Amino acid sequence: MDDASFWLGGLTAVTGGLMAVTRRNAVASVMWLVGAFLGMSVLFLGMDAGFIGVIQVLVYAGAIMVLFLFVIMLLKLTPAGLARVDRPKMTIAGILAAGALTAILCAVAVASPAWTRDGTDAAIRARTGTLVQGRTAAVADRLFSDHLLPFEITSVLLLAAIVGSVALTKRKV
Amino acid sequence: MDAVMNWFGTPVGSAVVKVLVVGNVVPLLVSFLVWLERRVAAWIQDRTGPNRVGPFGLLQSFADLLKFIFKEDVLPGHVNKPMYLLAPALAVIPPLVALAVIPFADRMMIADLDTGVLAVFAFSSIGVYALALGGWASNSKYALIGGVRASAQLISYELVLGLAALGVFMITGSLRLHDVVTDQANGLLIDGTLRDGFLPKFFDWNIWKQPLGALLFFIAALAETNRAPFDLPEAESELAAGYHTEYSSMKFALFFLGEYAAMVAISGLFTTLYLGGWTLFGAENLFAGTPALQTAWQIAIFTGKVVFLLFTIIWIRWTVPRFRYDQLMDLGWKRMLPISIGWLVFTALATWAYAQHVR
Amino acid sequence: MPPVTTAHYVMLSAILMGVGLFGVVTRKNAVIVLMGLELMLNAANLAFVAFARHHGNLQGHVFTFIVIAVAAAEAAVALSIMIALYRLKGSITLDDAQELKG
Amino acid sequence: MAQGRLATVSWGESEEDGGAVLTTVDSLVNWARKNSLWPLPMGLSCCAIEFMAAATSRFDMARFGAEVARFSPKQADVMIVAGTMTYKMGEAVRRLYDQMAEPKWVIAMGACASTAGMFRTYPVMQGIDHIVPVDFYVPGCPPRPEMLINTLIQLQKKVASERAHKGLRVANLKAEKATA
Amino acid sequence: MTPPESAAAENVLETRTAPVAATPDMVSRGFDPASGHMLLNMGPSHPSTHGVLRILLEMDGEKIVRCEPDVGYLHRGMEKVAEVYGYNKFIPYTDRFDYLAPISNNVAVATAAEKVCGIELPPRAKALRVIASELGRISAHLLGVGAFAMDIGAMSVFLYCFRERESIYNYMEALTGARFTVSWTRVGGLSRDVPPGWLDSVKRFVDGLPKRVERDIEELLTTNPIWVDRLSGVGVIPKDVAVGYGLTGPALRGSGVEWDLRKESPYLGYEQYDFDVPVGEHGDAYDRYLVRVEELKQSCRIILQAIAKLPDGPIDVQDHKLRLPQKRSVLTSMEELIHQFMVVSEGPELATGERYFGAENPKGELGFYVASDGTGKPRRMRVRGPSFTNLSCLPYVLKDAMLADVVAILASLDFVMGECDR
Amino acid sequence: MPAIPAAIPFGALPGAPPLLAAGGAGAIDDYLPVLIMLGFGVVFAVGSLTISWLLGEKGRKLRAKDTPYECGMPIQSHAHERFGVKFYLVAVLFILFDVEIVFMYPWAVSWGHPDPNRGGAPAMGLLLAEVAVFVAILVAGWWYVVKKGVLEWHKED
Amino acid sequence: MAYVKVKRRKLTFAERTYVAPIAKGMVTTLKHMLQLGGTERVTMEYPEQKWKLPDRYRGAPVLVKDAAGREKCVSCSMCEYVCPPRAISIIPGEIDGPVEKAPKVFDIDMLRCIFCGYCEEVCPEEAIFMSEEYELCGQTRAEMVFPKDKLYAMGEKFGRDGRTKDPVKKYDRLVSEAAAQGLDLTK
Ligand code: SF4
Ligand code: SF4
Ligand code: SF4
Repeated sequence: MDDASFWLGGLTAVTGGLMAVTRRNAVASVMWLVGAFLGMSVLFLGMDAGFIGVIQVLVYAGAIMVLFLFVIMLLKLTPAGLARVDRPKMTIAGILAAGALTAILCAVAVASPAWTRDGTDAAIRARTGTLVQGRTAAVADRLFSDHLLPFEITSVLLLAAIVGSVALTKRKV
Repeated sequence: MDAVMNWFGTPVGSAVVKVLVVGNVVPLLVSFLVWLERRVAAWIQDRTGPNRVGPFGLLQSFADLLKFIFKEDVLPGHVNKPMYLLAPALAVIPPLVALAVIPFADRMMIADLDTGVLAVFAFSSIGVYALALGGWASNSKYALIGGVRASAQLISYELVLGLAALGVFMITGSLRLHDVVTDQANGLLIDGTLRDGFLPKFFDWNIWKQPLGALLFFIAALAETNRAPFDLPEAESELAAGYHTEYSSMKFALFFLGEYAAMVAISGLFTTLYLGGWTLFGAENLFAGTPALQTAWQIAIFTGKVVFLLFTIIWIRWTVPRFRYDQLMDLGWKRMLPISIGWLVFTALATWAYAQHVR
Repeated sequence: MPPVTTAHYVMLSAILMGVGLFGVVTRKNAVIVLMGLELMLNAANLAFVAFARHHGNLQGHVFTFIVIAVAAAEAAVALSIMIALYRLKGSITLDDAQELKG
Repeated sequence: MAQGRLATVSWGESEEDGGAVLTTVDSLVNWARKNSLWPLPMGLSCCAIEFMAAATSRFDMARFGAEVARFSPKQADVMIVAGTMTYKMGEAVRRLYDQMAEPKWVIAMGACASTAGMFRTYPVMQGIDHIVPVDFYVPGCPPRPEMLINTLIQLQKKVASERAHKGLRVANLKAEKATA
Repeated sequence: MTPPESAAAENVLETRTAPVAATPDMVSRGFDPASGHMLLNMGPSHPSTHGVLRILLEMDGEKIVRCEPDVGYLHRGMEKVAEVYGYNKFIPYTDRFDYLAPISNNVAVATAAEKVCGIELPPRAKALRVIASELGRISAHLLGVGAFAMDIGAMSVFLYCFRERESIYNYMEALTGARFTVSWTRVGGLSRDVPPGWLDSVKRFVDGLPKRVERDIEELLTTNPIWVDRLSGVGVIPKDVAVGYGLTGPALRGSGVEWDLRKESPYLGYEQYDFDVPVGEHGDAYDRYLVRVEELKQSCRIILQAIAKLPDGPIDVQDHKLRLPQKRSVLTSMEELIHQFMVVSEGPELATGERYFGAENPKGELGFYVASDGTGKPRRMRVRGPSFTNLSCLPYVLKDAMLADVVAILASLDFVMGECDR
Repeated sequence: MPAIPAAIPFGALPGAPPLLAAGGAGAIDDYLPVLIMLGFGVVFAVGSLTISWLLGEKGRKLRAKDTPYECGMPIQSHAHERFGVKFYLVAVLFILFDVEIVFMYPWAVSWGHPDPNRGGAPAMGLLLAEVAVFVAILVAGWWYVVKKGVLEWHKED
Repeated sequence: MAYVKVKRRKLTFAERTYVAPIAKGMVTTLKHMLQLGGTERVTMEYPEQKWKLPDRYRGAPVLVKDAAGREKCVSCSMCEYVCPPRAISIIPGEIDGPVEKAPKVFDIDMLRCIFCGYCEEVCPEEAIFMSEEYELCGQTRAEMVFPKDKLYAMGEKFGRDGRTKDPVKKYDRLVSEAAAQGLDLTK
């Protein structure tokens, strides 16, 4: 099952991502990216990270992308608008940069036996005793005991974000 | 042959069967619901309502559906075609998927997820795109205003929905909806002893432990499904038909279907969270000897509760006037949000005190 | 097909990272650039969870969770800046933003 | 001409149509269409009040499944023009008619919509059939709600006798391809 | 067989697929496309414009910056008709003014014509006219409130209102022969007296009406916070503005101006009846709603009183120059037949003179300025439609309103386009 | 001290293991039926759109059909005009609060289920303190937003 | 004088919470649903049940003949003249017999007619009446122009006892009155 989910999710995620960054129409980009995030969620599920998988949909696909959509609708970013790949030099540079990054990382991954040979389910189970299950309760317990500080800092960060965006967007503060 | 039967025995196979069953029952239920809506509206208004098509007019919705299928499928030239087509599809998929997580009988659900309610919220949050895209892609002012308003309404009340339901999980300690139901079926644990029997079991329902939470959830659910008094996205009379103004034939029907399916889904969720799901004060085990019958009976109980809720929702719709847009936002952000936070704090303190007391 | 290993996930993560980077570098529209960034963040999340699985603990999950939250905050603020910019300039191509610097 | 109830006009299911036998497909399609005639109310003036009355408790058009008034023309099936149409209004009516999806029908409700009735005056269009094809004319000023419902029943009969399957896209796919 | 009109329709279908735009050029009227404002077109076919009013809204986001009402979609040339057709033949046309209370218009136009030549009606005719026009007021206010409720989303209230209206239709039908296009009055009297038993059943209906209104309307709306919030403070028209725009009727009284023609210049013997005229305080939509509901109840009071002291006697002035003779006598007496021919073909002979008469109709002051040259046809008849004047304040009330309030404001003004455009 | 974990107020028994809760199976097995449902939904939506396209009446192309509904009038100005920034702010606030609520859910699980057997579960007191701070910050954010008048729809931003 | 300010009640807290008034409203609608307290269902199953029309009801105008089967209309054109929409068109026939000329053509365009009853009111011969017929509709305009024979047929069918079936029989009365004076009009 895990393997199928990898291929399915991976394909969706990559296709969605590629389409998202190349569409002329910004709204189409958003929808492709939503698709990519759904694929990503399948990937998480394949890694037994159920909680993260669901949160991924809830927050990324269901909230953050809505915000993007709103901004696009708000700013009249229609097809005829601004969204164009119109910097050929940058395109080439982009392809080169992205390609290089990807190639290097992939090479590292393939070359590392720790990730290939010891990265199968069986190997992990043998090594760690069990496959880790990212169930809600487990993640929650970790979060609220060991990672207390990041948790609280996040809340402060969110507060800052609220204040920041309100201050930025409201004309008469 | 055997291979096929065996495949149905596998988790995947049984899931496929359930999906097919649920996927086909839901449209049926929706068509019944549309009929119910029109009949109840008529009764409230001293009328008869549709009664010519089939017995009691029960086939009315099918006539409507078929008509939509055979109606010209207009793909107007002024719209953004891919998005325009995507929107109705997105309207109907999320509620269907959300239904997959809701248990309708003991150990009967399509997917028993440990993220349970979060998954439901996650799927239904995708529904926002249907409205926003529908309004945007239509390239029409009425649709655009309607779509933007509708999606803003939806996301605002999603918060309240999430906060209101939180209390239940603080009590239950699990997001798994199956656990939430079984938790409501044991009877009350008072001073360390488990009181069984009708009354304790009755008061074990979360609606008694979380009255305000249930109310908030119910109101937010009305808003989430665009039902009166929150039905402005499509019924606000200044916007003609709102975000689906430009949709015709089956595409419009899909919006319609999605909306009613969302009603079914959210009623199912409410039943699960607050009304004890398939349980009925012990009566759900009436046919404990015959599992098949037992399951059918429990499904009947569950469906009964859901239909009652749906009836209430319809009843409310034909009673109240509609909010204005800003009132609705005010209600969501300025009243229900703080109240639900307050209720959350109260629940936390109460359970904490209780835990101290028991210890 | 060979069984899927951690390496596969890492490679996938790298590819997604590349796609995101491509978007960030080539697109002129700030909103899309931001989307590319979100994609890159996600690629990182993927790697985190893959490593968590690889090492049999939940650190990666917790971390991802927090990253998602931070991403939300980041998106909110970044888009707010864009709105403010848009109000100032009437467009949101990145070049205009550069003019602002000077 | 003058026998029977005057309203019951018979439709040529036999001779003119060349004795066409309606197929099962036709009857299914027609069954759905005739039982779900959603109106696009063009409530222009006084007749609109009687149109509303036809939807209210006593007359209850809903019994025929025709109470779902859609103001968006794309979702409606039968345009009920109820009231006096002036030339100024004509343009809007025509545009809305054009925006309706096929199949569509038009009922001219009341004297004004049918012929302009008592308004033989300069601003009033002398009958809506100058700009839209009318399926049924309903006399009266205003027609009783029953009259409208009666017309609706007649329209149902008319719909039921139409040949539907020829108009469906499946039947025309080849032709469409050929022209394209 | 096919009349030429239908043939034309076929042609038109082929040729006129896209009608030419004939909209006002907004740019020339000061709309700046670069302002980022949105032009929203409401009407003429819109669920909440109560007929065929068209409003062009210039909006900044959700706020209305400017509003241009565009009337005339229902202009039917009524005043011209009056000049050509004469008084009696004009009466069916007045049915179509305020078609929510046709009988009140009938009464108003006949009374106006009578005022020109100073005809005094027999008391029974007067009282019957009062009963009828108050019934008309009830029916108009029921629809006004019902349509208001429907626009705000309370569909059921609308149907309850219509249920009551159906009863009024029945009485109208029994009295005049038609559900609402009654054509009941004639210059110098009425076309028919009440049928037997009519008064009793009207009395029974009117007796129970306030209670039913309380149950079906007020209980569902008046104290419902959704309703109150949507209406109070919305569409405020201060006293002086209301007077300045010449508003009349509930729209004026909602702003707190004490002005009701039935009290200020009583006609048809309104001074004999004891009734209150409700006025508002704040001038908002909620006040206008309350005023209507209260007026409705007061009308019930008037009807009860009028029925209680309804005198016997003729319903016509006994003047063969004005009224048709009795049918029976027409059939047998040649002289009467000639009278009949004269009255029909020449119209009622009125005195020469010019006179304005305004009646307090459900929507406000329905005025007729009649210039009579002594023949059966007015030389000029000018109609003052209350809806038109009431609508004139739209640019004022809609300015700076939110889009969401437009519906409430329109509904609270309760206009009828038949009367506005005439 | 009852046998049942006491902190679950009003008494909950640990539910029986649900039928489909795959014991050792990975998350993907749990979620597979959901994916199947998703597939069903997609097929359903696409199918009905296709069917209605195929079976729909063939209509004539008219120019009027390609114009949006505007009460029967020709369009006055373009639909995609600028919108009040209010809607955007609502969306921003939504995602921020949404994230906070998402944090609360795992917290509720920990709170309602401090199973001593589970090991490493934080104590209730600690949880209470944590959430107190968290909610306080949440409320502070809310208060700021309200005070700034972000949600006042009658005022332009 | 008798102007009163409308009372605007301040909403109580319970009412402010939305729940109470909505619940109250729901009770009202429930009453309607269950048909309690004078809220019975009023729907008339139209094609099967029909509304009992009052005597005065003004349906489609029809022509009647007298007891002897003679056309009463004398083509005096009063109705044609008075008809506001000019729905009636008459071509008078030749004078024939003791009664005046019967119409050769008498068409009423039902789509023009506004059922105002003016023709009935002015007809000096009581030849035209408003009938009970209201269920008319047609698919073409031409079929809705009713010729004389159809109007007479409708007069037979939809005439009502109180009005059309028993109109004042002018001709008979003239005959009898003349007979009283010793004249015989029937010759
Ligand atoms: S036919 Fe009569 S009632 Fe109907 S709109 Fe015309 S005038 Fe008004
Ligand atoms: S009823 Fe009126 S409109 Fe009809 S024919 Fe008679 S006079 Fe003319
Ligand atoms: S119907 Fe009467 S009024 Fe008309 S022409 Fe005949 S006799 Fe004269």
